[in-house]
Amino acid sequence: MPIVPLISIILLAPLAAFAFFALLSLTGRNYSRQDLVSTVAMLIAFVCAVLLFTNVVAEPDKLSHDGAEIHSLTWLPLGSVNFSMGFLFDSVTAVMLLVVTIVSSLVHIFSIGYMHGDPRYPRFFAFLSLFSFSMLFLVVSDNLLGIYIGWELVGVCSYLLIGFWFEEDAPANACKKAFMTTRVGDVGMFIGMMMLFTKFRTLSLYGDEGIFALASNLTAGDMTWLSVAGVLIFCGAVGKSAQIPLHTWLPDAMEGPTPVSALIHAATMVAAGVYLTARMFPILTADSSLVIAYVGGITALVAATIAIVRFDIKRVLAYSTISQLGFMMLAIGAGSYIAGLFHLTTHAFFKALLFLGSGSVIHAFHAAHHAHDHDHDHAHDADREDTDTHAAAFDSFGIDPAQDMRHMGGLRHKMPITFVTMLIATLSIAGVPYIFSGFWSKDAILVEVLYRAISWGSVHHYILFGMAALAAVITAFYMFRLIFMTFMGEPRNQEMYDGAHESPLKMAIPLIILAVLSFPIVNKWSFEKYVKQPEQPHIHLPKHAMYESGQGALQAQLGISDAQAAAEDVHHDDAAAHHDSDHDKAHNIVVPLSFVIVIIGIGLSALFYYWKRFSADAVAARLRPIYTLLWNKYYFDELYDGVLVALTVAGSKVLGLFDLRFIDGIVNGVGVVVQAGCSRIAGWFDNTFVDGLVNWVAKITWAVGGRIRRVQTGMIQNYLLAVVGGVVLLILIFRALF
Amino acid sequence: MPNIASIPYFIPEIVLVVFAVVVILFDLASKKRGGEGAAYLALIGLVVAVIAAIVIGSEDRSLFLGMVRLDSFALFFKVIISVATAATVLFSIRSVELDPATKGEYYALLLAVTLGMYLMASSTHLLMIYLSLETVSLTSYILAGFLTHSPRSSEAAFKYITFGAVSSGTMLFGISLLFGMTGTGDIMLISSRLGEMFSQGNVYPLAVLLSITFILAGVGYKIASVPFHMWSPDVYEGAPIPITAFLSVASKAAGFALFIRLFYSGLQSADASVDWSLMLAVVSALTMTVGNLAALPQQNVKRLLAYSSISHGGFLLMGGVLLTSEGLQAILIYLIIYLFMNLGAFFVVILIANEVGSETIDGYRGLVSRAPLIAVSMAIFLFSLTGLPPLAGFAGKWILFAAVIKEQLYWLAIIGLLNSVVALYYYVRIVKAMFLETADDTESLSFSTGSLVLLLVFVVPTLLLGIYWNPLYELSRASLGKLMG
Amino acid sequence: MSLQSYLVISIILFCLGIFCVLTRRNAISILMGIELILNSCNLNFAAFSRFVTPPDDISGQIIALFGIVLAAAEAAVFLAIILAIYREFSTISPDETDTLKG
Amino acid sequence: MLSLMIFIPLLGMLVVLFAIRREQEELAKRVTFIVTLIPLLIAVFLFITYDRSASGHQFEENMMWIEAFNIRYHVGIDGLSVTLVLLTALLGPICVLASWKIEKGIKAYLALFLLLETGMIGFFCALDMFLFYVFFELTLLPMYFLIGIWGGPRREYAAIKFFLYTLFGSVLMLIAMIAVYLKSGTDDVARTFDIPTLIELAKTPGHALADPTFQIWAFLGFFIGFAVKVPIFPFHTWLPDAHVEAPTAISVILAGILLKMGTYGLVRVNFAMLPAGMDFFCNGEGTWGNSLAILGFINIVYGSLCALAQTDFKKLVAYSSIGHMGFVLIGLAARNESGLTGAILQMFNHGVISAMLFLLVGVVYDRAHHREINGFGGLGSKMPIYTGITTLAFMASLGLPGLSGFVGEALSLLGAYSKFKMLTILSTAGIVVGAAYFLWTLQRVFLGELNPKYEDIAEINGREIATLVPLGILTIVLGIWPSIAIDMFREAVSILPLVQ
Repeated sequence: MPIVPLISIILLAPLAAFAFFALLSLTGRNYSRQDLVSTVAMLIAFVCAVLLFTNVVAEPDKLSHDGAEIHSLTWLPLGSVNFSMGFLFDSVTAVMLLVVTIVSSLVHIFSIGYMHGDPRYPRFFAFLSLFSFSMLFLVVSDNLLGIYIGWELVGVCSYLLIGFWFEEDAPANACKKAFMTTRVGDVGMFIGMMMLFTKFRTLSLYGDEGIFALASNLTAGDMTWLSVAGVLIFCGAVGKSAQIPLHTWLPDAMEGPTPVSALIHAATMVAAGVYLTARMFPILTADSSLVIAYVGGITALVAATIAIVRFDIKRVLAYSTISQLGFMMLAIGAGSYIAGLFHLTTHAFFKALLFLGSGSVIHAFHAAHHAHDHDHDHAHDADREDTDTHAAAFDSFGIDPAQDMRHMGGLRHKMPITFVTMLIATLSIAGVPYIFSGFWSKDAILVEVLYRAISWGSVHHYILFGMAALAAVITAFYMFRLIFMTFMGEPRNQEMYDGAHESPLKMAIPLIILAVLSFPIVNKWSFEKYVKQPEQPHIHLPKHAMYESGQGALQAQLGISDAQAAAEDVHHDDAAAHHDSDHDKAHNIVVPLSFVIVIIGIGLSALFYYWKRFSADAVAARLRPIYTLLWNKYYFDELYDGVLVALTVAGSKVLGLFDLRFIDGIVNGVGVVVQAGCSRIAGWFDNTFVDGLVNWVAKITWAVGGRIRRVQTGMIQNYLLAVVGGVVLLILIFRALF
Repeated sequence: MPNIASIPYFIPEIVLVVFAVVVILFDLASKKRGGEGAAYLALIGLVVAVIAAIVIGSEDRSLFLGMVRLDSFALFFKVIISVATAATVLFSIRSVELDPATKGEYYALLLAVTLGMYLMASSTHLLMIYLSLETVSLTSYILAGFLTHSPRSSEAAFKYITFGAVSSGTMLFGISLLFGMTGTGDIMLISSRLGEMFSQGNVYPLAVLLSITFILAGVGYKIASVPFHMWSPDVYEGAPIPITAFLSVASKAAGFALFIRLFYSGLQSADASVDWSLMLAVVSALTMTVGNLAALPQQNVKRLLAYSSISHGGFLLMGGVLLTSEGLQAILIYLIIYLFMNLGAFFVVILIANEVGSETIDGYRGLVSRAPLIAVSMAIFLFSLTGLPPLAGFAGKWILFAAVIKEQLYWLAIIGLLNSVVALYYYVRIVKAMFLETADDTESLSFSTGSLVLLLVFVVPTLLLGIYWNPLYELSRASLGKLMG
Repeated sequence: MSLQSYLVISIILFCLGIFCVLTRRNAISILMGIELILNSCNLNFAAFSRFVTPPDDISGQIIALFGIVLAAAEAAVFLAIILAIYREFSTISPDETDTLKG
Repeated sequence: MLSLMIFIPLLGMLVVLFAIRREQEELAKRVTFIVTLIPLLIAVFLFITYDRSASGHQFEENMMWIEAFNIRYHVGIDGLSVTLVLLTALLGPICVLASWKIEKGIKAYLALFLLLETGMIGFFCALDMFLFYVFFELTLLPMYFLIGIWGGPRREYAAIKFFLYTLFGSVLMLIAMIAVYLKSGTDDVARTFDIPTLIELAKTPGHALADPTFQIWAFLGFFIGFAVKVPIFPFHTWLPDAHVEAPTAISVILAGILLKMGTYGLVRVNFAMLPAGMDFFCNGEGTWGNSLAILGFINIVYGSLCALAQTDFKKLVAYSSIGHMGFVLIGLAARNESGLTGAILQMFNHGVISAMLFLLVGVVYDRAHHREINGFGGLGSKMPIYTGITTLAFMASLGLPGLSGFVGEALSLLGAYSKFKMLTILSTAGIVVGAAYFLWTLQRVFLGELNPKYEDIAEINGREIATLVPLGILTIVLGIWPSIAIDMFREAVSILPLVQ
């Protein structure tokens, strides 16, 4: 299959859909069926993506990272330095394209139902298209500059979509917060790019002149700055993937319409950070990897803990997303490219599913909630909720009932499809062994981390492994908490329960499809064969072992015999053998462990929320300090709003004054001196020099002018005195001189 | 050249004298007094004189046993002065403040002043210099005080004569010392003798210094340079506006002619011992600064222009301290340009004084709506005085500063240019009043076509000379002739 | 008598004139001061033409003569103007003719 | 060709002044509009026919003007100027459209505007230092009146402030310029004002012009002259006043063109003609080595922070201009390909974007008659198109990739980083703050509950859209394919004294 035209179509289709909208609206009109335009465009893109994937199927080995096809042309020819723009096509790209187009198409379809009746219905789809374009552009770019461009564009789309219902203050604030927070990370990324550019005079990644090729020749002396550069680039990912400490925007982003949350804030954009980090894999050094791993690990754990105490169904999912992204980062940091991307894809599907599911619940529930009044943009109201992050109260105050799990319960009877599909997704994210894709990817990560720990004997990795495992338990716990509170048990709010109904078909279908995708078939099939782990020349492990690990890990789980793996590179028998032994160790520990994890997690939440053996409130009461901490999300928002933002704004205010007074106020300084100089003309200086050097100069000169005027007394004899004085003075001076 | 033989080359001056007499007689003869006849006679006289001067030509001749010199330099100034005088006459016709009854004498006196200025431009002997200076002064005193029943005018005349008498007396004392040292009155001889004396070393620097400083007092009073400027604001304000215009241009020009003759062909060699060029540099810096600063708070436009002309005197003086022909050329060019823009500005002042009856800036408020053409031309004159391209003033400023910087007197150049920024500030005050503020009464003013035509006579050169001023340069070079060695 | 003595006298005259001009509170006295100044100059010229220039060159004395004439003319004009002043201000004290200033 | 473009507006001015009667206002506007279209057409023609592969000047016209000082009427364009000429010519008609609503003295207004355009185009075309200066000053007078007569409440103050500041700068520039002229030759060897010649002379070793000490002083003279125009901290305080008081179209010209005159001068004179001076101020060594970059940094951060503090919509945009000029400055200081390209690109882009911003402010001001940011709110629901365009302009201005603003900034920073690491990193703070104040403004004006005062505020009308669309298109096109612009001046940049 021809690559360039297909990719071009993939990009242009959604772009065209958006352009159509934009141009039309210049004339002040909208096309009411924008939804069809966008959806069709997306489906076209999807088809192309599938076609492209056949290339990978055709020649799996060729299209691995080092055989990547690159079609680029010069974008900024400056003369000696040139910036190029182009397509990079390898197996990873192919997979990403597939994931993005699938999720995006499904979300489009879902939205047709969900957003129905919204006054800005066409605009919504136009923005979705723009987003899809940006995301796809990001995925296919072959160089950092291109990635950065796509990167910022998805940011804007997220801004526009979060703030889609901008009449509300909450979305208006949320979208600004999202943009600013990610922007902070992006600046870090940009600085990283500057460092790389200054060193390599290019921003292309692959090819002989690419960054990777050049970076591989770097010596130990360069490791420090390379690590710094790596971490800086990673900053961008931290922002976009909502890693700690820049994670606070994601929960607020839930102010956007739920399909947006599903597409942007679960499946694609937030995953872009992971994608970027993965792309940067070859230039990661031991240090930068460790940083990434820790950020990932901590995020995974912290976010999970916060999720436990949320009652807003979307918030729970948001924190779970953050946590899962942490897992992915952890994997890449731990040196397993494959595990990371693998989890990315699996997560994309089941998390999208979870969001859409929650969307359908909210939809239903909301309809119930407002059974009486048929106001049009009901979906809009459906997503209302407080972002008052300071609400330390533990009651449901401020949370939209339609999203408050404490109003739900027993919905399985009313919404079977939603229930089943969401259950599947939950099982998947919880990592129920073998049957669900989530298990494979999460397991792969755990194995990798543990494997590093063993083979390097590295304490760090043992710690990280601990975090990950714990996070996994908690994940299982809060996810089932969600299921139990929502679908199981008895309805808590009878009136709303009665109003609830299963979502219409065009919303249900996407759920079903995604549910199917949450089984490991697709993911395993796509990953086991095609994605290959690039080298990390700067992490000094036995080279081949390094190379093997990712492969081996996966093969191990996919039940491919290690012999096969070894056969792939016979010339490293011993090393391979050695690494395999470590690897088996890891594997043999993790697989049973994950059984334990799942059991503990689900069991506990069942005890709490299904059989009601324990009362959550009682525990909460006993552990109140911790509970408070979790409820307030570790006070990150307070920190940022209270300190950083406040400081900046205050600072700017000060500077504003400074500009008004001081630049004018070089002025006061000089002014005072002059005043002292000619105190008798103080009258001229009485009025303070409010504004500007000019005023000041004017005042001084005027003052002097005034003096000179007064010398002009009008009495002729004074004039004559001046003459005589002048003459005498001149004579004296020049007498002295000569 | 002996006396009799000189007479043919002295025709212009003679013409002036004759016409002065004729004007008086005509005035006595004519039945209805205060007709414009006298004025037109005076004009004719001026025209004839200038034509005569031009016809006689400008190859160097020394007349009346070295009393006066006939050269391109003198011719240049004669023309300038005549133009200024002619303009003054035309202004006077349109001025309402002058008493018609006495206009006869008035024009006669104008011609007399012109005669004196002709001589100032051409005299090469200490005696002649002093005589011409006094001729001009005495007549100017009278003209300044010409407004009968106007206290301001009389006061102006009083201050003018007191100041003038003292400083010219001082100058005469300096001249006497110079005469004593060199034993001659012929400035050419003086310079050569001074040269010898310096080379032989038998000279009293103090004496030279004294005489030069005293002479400077006289010259400085004519060109109104600090500290000898103090008479001019009062006199300019008190005198009839046409006379003010006349003094600010013609009298300054004549003063510079005298200055250049005396200091360049007479005392250049003295610069070695008494660094008078430095002295003058300081004086010029002071002059423009004081002039500009004092102009800032002025409300009376006449007075404001008086101060502005003081500062322009300082500008001109910059060219005189360089001891280079570029410097002198700059002076000549600047004088031509200054002639147009300054006279133009004063003419507007006259018109406004006539129509609005106000000399203060408030009288100019909202002028653009009442008399657009006048307002625009005034703006042109003022911006040209500031020295903004593409107006003539910029050309003058440009040449001047080019000359100064060429001599690497950067400090002087910087002071001068910063002054031009200050100058902008007070010129713009008038512009602001005319364009940015609104008039109290808005009925539009009407002016005679004659006035408007006359206005254009000043506007057009102010515009054109800014765009193409090469001829000025050539002219000035030619006029300088052999003056610089 | 030597040139010096003349010069000394003329300097004294000159200074007296200046002093008079600066201090007197009466226009007439100022005029007198001016006359003193001019006369000191004339004295100079006369003296110089006697001591410095060759005997046959009398330009100095001629200048002095012109000086005297001019002094007379100046005096005439001055007095005329003083009359005008007196008419307008009914005083000839220079301190009180100060309407023009600033 | 160039002369035609330069003097057609002047001709138009005379026509408007003398051929049209006072009451025929519509006619005057139409005539002016058509007159301004002519330079645009010529500029487009030049842009197309310009030979991108040649480095020298093209379409030159060179004739003796004033022999005495060897002043020549020498005009010509190289890649650097052609883009700015195009920008000027483009903003011409747009501003006329934007001024359609002006009532008082429209005739004089248009006449002055045309005079202004002559000055601006002439300035960018002039290749003779003297001519250069004359055009530079020629823009002052009309600007003074345009601000002073048609401006806001404090117009008189703003106008005179602008006037004095600029004149102050330009007199120092005048001294430097005369000095350069005098050094360019001796009484025997003809002196010259011809900029290309001077550039050559300044390179030839041993020539008086090449003397570093002299160049440093001359550099200072010119620099202050241009710094006031740019404006560079601390010479910037005239800008907020002038912008705020000036009528919309004039703010557009101020931000779009006049600021560029400063930076253009810096490139054309300080950079090209005084390499030694340039080197002294940005070689990164010694006491002064960083000064230019530091100034750039201050402009960026200081300008952005001040903008953040503003509550007057127009003032905010004005301060943002100061910030964006900082990128130009820091890019210049880098003196390498990417830095310089970025700087020049930024000049052009900022011209377009800031023009858009001021037009947009004008739109809302015409309706609400105030510019207090906090006084709006929720306009997004009432004026979707306006909101859309504003968002576009804001995004472009805060350097969103894919829009023109980004490329210039990115290149400047990339270039600067290779020489001034720390300063550049600090400058990136400007990017964040930039995003902050624009988004904040966006929120305060367009998002949130609709302010009931503006229940029936009118959507942006066709004329206003017509003024904005061309600029918007430029913003997008140049963002996607900047080479269109870069191709123009790559050669011109390559012959500048770069330091890799």
